[in-house]
Amino acid sequence: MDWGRVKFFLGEVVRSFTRNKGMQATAIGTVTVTIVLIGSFLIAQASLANVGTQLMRQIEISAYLKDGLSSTTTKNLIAHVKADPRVLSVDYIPKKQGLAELAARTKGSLDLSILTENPLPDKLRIQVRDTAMIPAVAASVHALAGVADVKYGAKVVTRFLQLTNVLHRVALVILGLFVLVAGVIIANTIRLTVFARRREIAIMQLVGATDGAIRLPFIVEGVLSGLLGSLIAIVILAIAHMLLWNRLASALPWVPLNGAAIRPLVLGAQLLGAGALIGAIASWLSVGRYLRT
Amino acid sequence: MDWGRVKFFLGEVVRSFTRNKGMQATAIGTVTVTIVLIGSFLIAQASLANVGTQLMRQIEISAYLKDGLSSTTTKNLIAHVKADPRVLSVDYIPKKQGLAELAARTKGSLDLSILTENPLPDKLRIQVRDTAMIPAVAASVHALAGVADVKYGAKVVTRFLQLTNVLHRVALVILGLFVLVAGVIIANTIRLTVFARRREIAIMQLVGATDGAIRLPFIVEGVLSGLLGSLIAIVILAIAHMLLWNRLASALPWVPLNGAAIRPLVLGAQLLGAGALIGAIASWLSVGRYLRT
Amino acid sequence: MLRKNPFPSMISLRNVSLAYPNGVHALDNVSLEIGKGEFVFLVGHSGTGKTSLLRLLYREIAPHSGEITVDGVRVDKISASRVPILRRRLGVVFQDYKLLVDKTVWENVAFAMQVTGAHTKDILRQVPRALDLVGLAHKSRMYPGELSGGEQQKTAIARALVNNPKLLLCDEPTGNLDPGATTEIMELLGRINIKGTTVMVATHNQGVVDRMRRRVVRMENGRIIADEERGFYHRGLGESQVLSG
Amino acid sequence: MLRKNPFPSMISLRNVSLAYPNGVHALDNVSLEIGKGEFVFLVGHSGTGKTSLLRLLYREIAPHSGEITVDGVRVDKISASRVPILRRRLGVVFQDYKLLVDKTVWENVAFAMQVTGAHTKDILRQVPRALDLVGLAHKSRMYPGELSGGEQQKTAIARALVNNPKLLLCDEPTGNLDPGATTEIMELLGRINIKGTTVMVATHNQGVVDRMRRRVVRMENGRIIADEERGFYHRGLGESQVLSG
Ligand SMILES: Nc1ncnc2c1ncn2[C@@H]1O[C@H](COP(=O)(O)OP(=O)(O)OP(=O)(O)O)[C@@H](O)[C@H]1O
Ligand SMILES: Nc1ncnc2c1ncn2[C@@H]1O[C@H](COP(=O)(O)OP(=O)(O)OP(=O)(O)O)[C@@H](O)[C@H]1O
Ligand SMILES: [Mg+2]
Ligand SMILES: [Mg+2]
Repeated sequence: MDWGRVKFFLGEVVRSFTRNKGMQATAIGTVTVTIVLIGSFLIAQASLANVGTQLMRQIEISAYLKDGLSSTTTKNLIAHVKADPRVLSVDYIPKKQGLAELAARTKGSLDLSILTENPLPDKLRIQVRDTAMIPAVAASVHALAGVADVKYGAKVVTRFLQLTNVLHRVALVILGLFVLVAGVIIANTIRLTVFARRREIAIMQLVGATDGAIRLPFIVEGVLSGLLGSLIAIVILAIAHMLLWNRLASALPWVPLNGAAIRPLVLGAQLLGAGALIGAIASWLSVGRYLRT
Repeated sequence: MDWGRVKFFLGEVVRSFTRNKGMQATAIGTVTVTIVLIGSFLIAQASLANVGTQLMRQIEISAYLKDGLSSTTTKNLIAHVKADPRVLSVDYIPKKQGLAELAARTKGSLDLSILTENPLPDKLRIQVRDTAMIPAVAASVHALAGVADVKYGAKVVTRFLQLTNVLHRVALVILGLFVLVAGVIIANTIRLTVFARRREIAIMQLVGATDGAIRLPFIVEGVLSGLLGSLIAIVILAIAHMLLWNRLASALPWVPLNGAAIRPLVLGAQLLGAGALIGAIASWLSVGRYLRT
Repeated sequence: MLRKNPFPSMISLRNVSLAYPNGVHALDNVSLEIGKGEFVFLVGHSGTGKTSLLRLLYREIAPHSGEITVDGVRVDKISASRVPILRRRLGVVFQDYKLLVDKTVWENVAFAMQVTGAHTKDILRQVPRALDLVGLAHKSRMYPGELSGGEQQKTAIARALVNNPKLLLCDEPTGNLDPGATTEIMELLGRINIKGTTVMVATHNQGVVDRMRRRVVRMENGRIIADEERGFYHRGLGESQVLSG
Repeated sequence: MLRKNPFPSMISLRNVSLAYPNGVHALDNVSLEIGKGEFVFLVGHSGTGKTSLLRLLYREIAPHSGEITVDGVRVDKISASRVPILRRRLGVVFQDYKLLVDKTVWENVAFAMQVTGAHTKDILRQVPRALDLVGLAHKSRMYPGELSGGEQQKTAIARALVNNPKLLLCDEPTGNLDPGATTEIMELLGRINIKGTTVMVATHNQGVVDRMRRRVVRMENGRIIADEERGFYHRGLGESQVLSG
């Protein structure tokens, strides 16, 4: 191991970092911006992933039972519904309890005291594991003997399913766009950096440097820019997270933001890796263009 | 007017456009990407602006009247509520009609045939112009003599207001971020373009060119890049709009996307202007750096 | 002791010193008078300050101390906005040519006229003439990267001549020319000088200096150590040696 | 008729023609034999093809037709990956120096050794020696932009020498040097040649050629028109003129 050679090599890298500060700042800034965008996106996705599902937990299926079922039949029915793997919970609400609930809910708008008889049927309140399964579960429950009718917020469920479907696709498109934009911009930046040094590259070749030897400092430089850029981005994201998360959580108290879904170390490592990779690939490709003379 | 001089000047611009194709492509591509982002954002904002409000039109205030009001009192009450400028419409729903509606709505789950007496009070159904006013209108209606109780989807309204509030801010932050990113990236790109030609600039100065004369072709070039970039962006946006709009509209039939809010000519002109301005400013600043020797 | 000069002054340096940012003292208390219409050779070892002196005259750099007047303009005090005006009145052949790589030979030469706001018909007349004078008319459509070293040098000379400047500064203008071309260029400079242009040539070409027998200003270590009428490249052979400054 | 050569071949061109992309025919059916250990001047007018010929030898460009062998390597057929290996065995002084602007003088010279994978202790010994030989040891920490034209040229020469190449190609190596420095550099080349290095110098410096009396290859319009032992700069004065090719 010839330490002089290592020193020379490191010197190369340090030199171009320090002699071309403006260009380095440009490349690093671009990586920073890119990683901030991608990072925000990933954080938003992770913390919002369950919001829809959790908001929709409230939606449940009401199965109205036929009048006068024996308690055994009712029990069997409940057990049968519970056995369905898609079902999360089943509550049996006898007509008496239903009336009490209704009275509480409609207090002021509906005078239930005038009732001489209970107008409600017995009912099963069914919660499903996944909102998407509501229609199917409702249909199979409806088919059971002893069930008179099944109701659920059909409109709300359909809309929710449509919305999550569309949002999912939009999110994918946006992420794809970001990665594309990031790729294009960083490649361009580094290409210009190399372009500005094409004369140097040509001279190195004329003096007998191999393509690999010319490439290596550029790539190390690209990786360093990438790492530095993503490091800055991570700091920015952390600060923004600190400042905004609580304000967001208190502005939207009913949105079950999932803070725990964000694993800072994993995310940080991913973003650093992404930055380094972007830098390396961009350098590799950019230098390549000017090596063929 | 010395046409030779004009020709010379245009020659300058055309030359750097054609001799530095790679760099031009870079600058143009960056503008394109930026304008596509900004354009998508503006389109989304314009077409989604009223979605919330329209969805929330469905929310209405129910004012339950005291029992046994004279028809004159009721009329006066209705007229009084209608006179409120915040109120869009008022429907009087006598208890009989209310029961019929309830029976229709709860068919299967509630056996209303057993009723011997109508349990419902008379009711006013009030629509408000702006969702944000629901709580205030509800309060003032409640204060009126003859009104027993007032109800509205308080939870839904609060959440909606919180959500639009937050979304509005998030949208502003994102737009700000986009513009910032665009500015940084384009300035960087053009700075590198100029950096790669700093030797040329120095030579021009040594031969007696004024700063203005050196700047002009760069700025015209920047404007051209900006225009070309936004033109490409506009084409991309138009194609994307054509391909996606109907699919989106049919995927979310209940979302009242406001296609008419997008005025293609105005938006196009705005985006072209933005591109040209970005190009001009970025060139101006970038060249300036290398004029001070 | 200032050299007596029969001509009105074109260039005047008084006690000029120059230090570069890296600490090198390039010029040390230099005084020099050059009259309108003179022809002066500037000689001296490599790194002695010839180029630095010329760079002061077209204000690429400013002196550390001292006064510099070029054609009546106090170049050391000139404002940044007036520098281009000064430079347009001068013709300069740079030691490293300084050609614009993305302009053709023709365009490089024309550029020096265009920046002065010259009329197109003048440009169309003058540029071919200048290229003809240096013998490069047949390469006018080529780019500097497609020229030989000597052809690039000739382009640089043509550019310096094209505006018919009152003062022509040439920094080693024949370093890449063959003896024949060198003689031609020097004769050309002589003819231009006879028509009234002040010419200053920094050169290492002993043959040229010894043959032409013009005024020779000799530098060493940033100082002028000799100033001879009808001098030779080597010291002390010329007439009427007068140390200036 | 091929020139009889007492040395084994170092450079051999056979019927080499070269046309640049812009259509200029730079070399026209050139044949030339240069033996190991020879010292050869290459002379001829500006734009005659001297630089083009040298560029073929270190494979900056490839010939249109013909065969080129340098030190046993068929340069015209060499694969791209072997080009660096060829260039490391050569020392080249480029007409326009080709210095790396963001490396100091020391680093520019060291770079030529580093690319060969030289050991640090060799670099630390050789670089100062090479800078000393050209008289630039005191400027080793400066950047090319801070050097005079002549100092840049000396840096380029030091870089070409530092690897003790078997073949040294010098393209107008003294165009910006004063006569004293020129003589020193030429004597240096002579000493290097005596130690066994083949030296080829393209130059316009008549004084040097006429004083040294070495083999002179004269070109005109892309052809070799004369090849003389112990020749002069101007034609027909040398001994044993033999047209090659
Ligand atoms: N830009 C610069 N920055 C720092 N030092 C410089 C710069 N330019 C020149 N020098 C130094 O100033 C001194 C004078 O340089 P100058 O170029 O004037 O010499 P010169 O007489 O023109 O030499 P040559 O004959 O080699 O062209 C030299 O020692 C050189 O190293
Ligand atoms: N890269 C190039 N592209 C096109 N033409 C070129 C190129 N380089 C040189 N030429 C042309 O080829 C011819 C020979 O050029 P070359 O540089 O070999 O001349 P030279 O003998 O070295 O001249 P000088 O003494 O001026 O350096 C010239 O006419 C020149 O214009
Ligand atoms: Mg000089
Ligand atoms: Mg040449």
